[in-house]
Amino acid sequence: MQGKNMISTFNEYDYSSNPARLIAMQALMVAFVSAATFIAVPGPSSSYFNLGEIAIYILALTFGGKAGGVAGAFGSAITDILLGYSIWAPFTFVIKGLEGYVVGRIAGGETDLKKVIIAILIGGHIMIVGYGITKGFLISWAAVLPEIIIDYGQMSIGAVVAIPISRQLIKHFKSK
Amino acid sequence: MSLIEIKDVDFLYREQEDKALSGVNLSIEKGEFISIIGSNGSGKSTLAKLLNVLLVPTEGQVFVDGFNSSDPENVWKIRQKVGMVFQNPDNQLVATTVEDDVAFGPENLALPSDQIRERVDKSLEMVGMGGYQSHPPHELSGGQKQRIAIAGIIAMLPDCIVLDEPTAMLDPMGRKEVLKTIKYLNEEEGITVILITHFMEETIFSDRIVVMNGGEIKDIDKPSKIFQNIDLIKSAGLDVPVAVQLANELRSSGLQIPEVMDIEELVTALC
Amino acid sequence: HKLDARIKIIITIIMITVLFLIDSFIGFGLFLLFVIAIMMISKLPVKRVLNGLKPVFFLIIITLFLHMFLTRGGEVLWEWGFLRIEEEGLFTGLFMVGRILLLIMFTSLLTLTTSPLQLTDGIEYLLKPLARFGVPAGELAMMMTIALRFIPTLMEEAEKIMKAQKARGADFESGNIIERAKSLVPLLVPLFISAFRRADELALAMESRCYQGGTNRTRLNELELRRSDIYALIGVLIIAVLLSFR
Amino acid sequence: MLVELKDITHVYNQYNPTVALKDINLSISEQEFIGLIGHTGSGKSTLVQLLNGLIEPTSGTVLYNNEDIFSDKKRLKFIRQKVGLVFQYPEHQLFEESIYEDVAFGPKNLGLKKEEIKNRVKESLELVGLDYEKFKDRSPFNLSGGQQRRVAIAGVLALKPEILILDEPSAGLDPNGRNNLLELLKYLHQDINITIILISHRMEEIAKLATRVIVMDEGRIVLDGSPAEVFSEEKRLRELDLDLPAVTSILHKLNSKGVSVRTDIFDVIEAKDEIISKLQEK
Repeated sequence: MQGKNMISTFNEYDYSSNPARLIAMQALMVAFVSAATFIAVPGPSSSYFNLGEIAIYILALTFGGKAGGVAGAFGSAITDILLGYSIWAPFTFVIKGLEGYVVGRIAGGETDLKKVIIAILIGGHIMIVGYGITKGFLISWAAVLPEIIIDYGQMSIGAVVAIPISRQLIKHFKSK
Repeated sequence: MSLIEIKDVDFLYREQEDKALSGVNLSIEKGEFISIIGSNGSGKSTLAKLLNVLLVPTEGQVFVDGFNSSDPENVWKIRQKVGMVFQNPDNQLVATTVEDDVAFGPENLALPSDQIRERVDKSLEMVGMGGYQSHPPHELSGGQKQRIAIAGIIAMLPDCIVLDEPTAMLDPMGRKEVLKTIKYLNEEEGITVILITHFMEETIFSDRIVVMNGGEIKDIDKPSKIFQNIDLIKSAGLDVPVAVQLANELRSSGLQIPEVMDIEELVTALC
Repeated sequence: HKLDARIKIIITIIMITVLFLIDSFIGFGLFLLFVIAIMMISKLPVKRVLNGLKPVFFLIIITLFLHMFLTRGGEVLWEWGFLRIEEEGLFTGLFMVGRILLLIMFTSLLTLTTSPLQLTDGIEYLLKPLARFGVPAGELAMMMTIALRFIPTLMEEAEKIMKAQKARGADFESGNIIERAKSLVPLLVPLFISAFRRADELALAMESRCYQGGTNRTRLNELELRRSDIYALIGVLIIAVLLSFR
Repeated sequence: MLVELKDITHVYNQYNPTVALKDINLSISEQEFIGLIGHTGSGKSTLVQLLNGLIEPTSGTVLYNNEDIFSDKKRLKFIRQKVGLVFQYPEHQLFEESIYEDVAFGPKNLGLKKEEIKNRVKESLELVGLDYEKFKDRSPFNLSGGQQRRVAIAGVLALKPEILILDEPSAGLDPNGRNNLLELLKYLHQDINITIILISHRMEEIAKLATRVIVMDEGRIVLDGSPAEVFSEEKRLRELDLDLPAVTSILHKLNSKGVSVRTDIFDVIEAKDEIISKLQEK
């Protein structure tokens, strides 16, 4: 019963019919992405990678483009602001929003592994190129290389973790 | 007409075979304190949601202050008249400060700012949380959060509050705070209270107790009568408050004991 | 500090643009004076602003070094084996670093003087004109508010779940990066389900409190433009023009 | 001694230092059923997290079978297996696709063989009263709240702990669910011989089950003794703003009004007999 509601939240209802349900659901998904981004796991070198990408992919793959886009855009941008990187927030908003939307648009609700991987490769590269260009223009092209390495890590780890989880979730909600 | 009239109501959830409610009839007067008890799955929460038009009966009608809940036109009128407090205090607070949260309802009613301010401050005072206006909710205790949730409802000036297991997730201290608040609102502010609970001791102040089992109302009576009927209570999967149990036992052993509801009354009766 | 959030957002946007138009160290110096002036007016502790620079320290160093070593031109200042620093490189490197520092200092001024909630409100008002083109500004602002409200709750929850899984022998701290990533499944799935369950319940609570969407709501604390807001905006505009066309 | 805490002090350091535990000395032997009571924030949760090494104390030692559990960090996993901890609302930690997989999570982390894992899953599910064949392939998320909680408890039992610690296991359940859970705890203690530590705000539960009651306040152990001993300290408990079991409370009140009845009774029928015999004497 619950699962049914969730799928329908993003697919059937529009803003006018049940605003509370849609807003609550999107808000909590945004909070989920943000909370996941806060959980940082120490990685190689002095950088760290966070779980934000994983969360965005999970949402996008399970619920589709709209959910992934909104959660990616708002969730990541809010976290940037809360962590004091507010300068990146507007770019993050666009980049991660687009990333979530594209991944969800291509493979939302899909269990076909090939399609899912292609979706993440495309979405992930939007993120990688997006941040590359942003940092290049904003700071200097010199800062782009380390950024790209970290971002590739984010994407691959995101895929490794998010794909099995989203498959499980899709199955769960479909069975209900 | 009573404040709330429930007439021959059946309710069936989508994709489920058994009715969650069947043949429910109940009328509640203004100013009453009603407790609803029953095990999980007995239909209590479904009944509560019908009063607030979160659900609409499959069969039968619910009237609030004369408005039929099945008519979509009446939805918002009824929701303003009947406020609802849920089990998990965390999941009903929407804003990042206490005052913004209490203001949420009045904002939805599109009241002017100064009026909202007045209502927010007054409601917080009434639940004993005056001075907490700018606190973030996640730093409060469970009992405090639940009282903020109640204030958020009071600020809409409802005739009736439905509380769906408001103390289930609280510690004894929080439970006492919330109960005290509910009693105050009923006795001093004249607000009708419908309290759903698993704690039998919380029901003894009510005017009437409704016992539910398997989607049906099994009995409606004042607490002293309800807890005499041990068979009914046991068959509904519930407990009898200890003081009442002990009084019943003493009575069946031949002691002359009047109707008692709590520890104090029992002790007085024995001395 | 007390300026309207909308004005602060606009000022920030203007000043960031200015920062990119500045092409000299003297410009940076003046800009820095401006930042310090704001810090004094709003009584911000210097330490907190500088704290905001910590996370980008690594980035700054990399930027400086790469520019120093890679940009060619001008006199050779220092040479060791294949490493060589030329005048142009040093100049560009320092210039870039200056820009990053000022950029971050200025934006952290915004976030330090404005709560995320005020920011949300400000953004909502600025987006309002877009409502005509179908942007649901009210709903988006409501959504942001709720998200902000639940972020700490979900983070607490994440900590609890982590402990509970550790009690069942889960290991989040060892193994290679892929193993570690996989060990996150028992953390992320319950966290997601918790978010989902909360949303479900919250939706009911919102509906029962008469939430019908964004259009007909009023606010407890309405944003009001005061005279000081207008003056501040005009002042900043003048400074901006002076800085960029000097 | 199964577990010993020696001179434990613990300070939370995150924002402003808060002392969570002060000078705790405690020994727990096999076969005990300990009821742990105290206000929210009295240090109960911190104490039990120390016992299985989730928190390292600021000072003092935690001994498990005379071994300092923090002496070798690699052995913490082993300690956590022996000291099973069931958090509040444990159903919120379920994550696997099937009940089998979820219960198997703990044993898998221990690196057990497939056959052994299967046996343990089966055993623990049956322990909590869920039929293995019927439930093993179902999704844990399609169960009722009470059933989910049982699965979660089974997930800890599958580690075969020697001590089982439960934080408010009956919170949020209806009276039937509560009673079933208490029966389970009684069974685990009496028939499976598991040492149990039960945190609860419901004094009735504690009085009915525990062989020893520990009361905490502001990070210290303030009372420690048999239920009869602890609940006879009526005044002290009231000072701490803690409740008494209802039966005991009635008997104390009768006593203070001049009807001298015994106060170490927690059962309604026994209380009735006591009251009647004393009233007849009068």
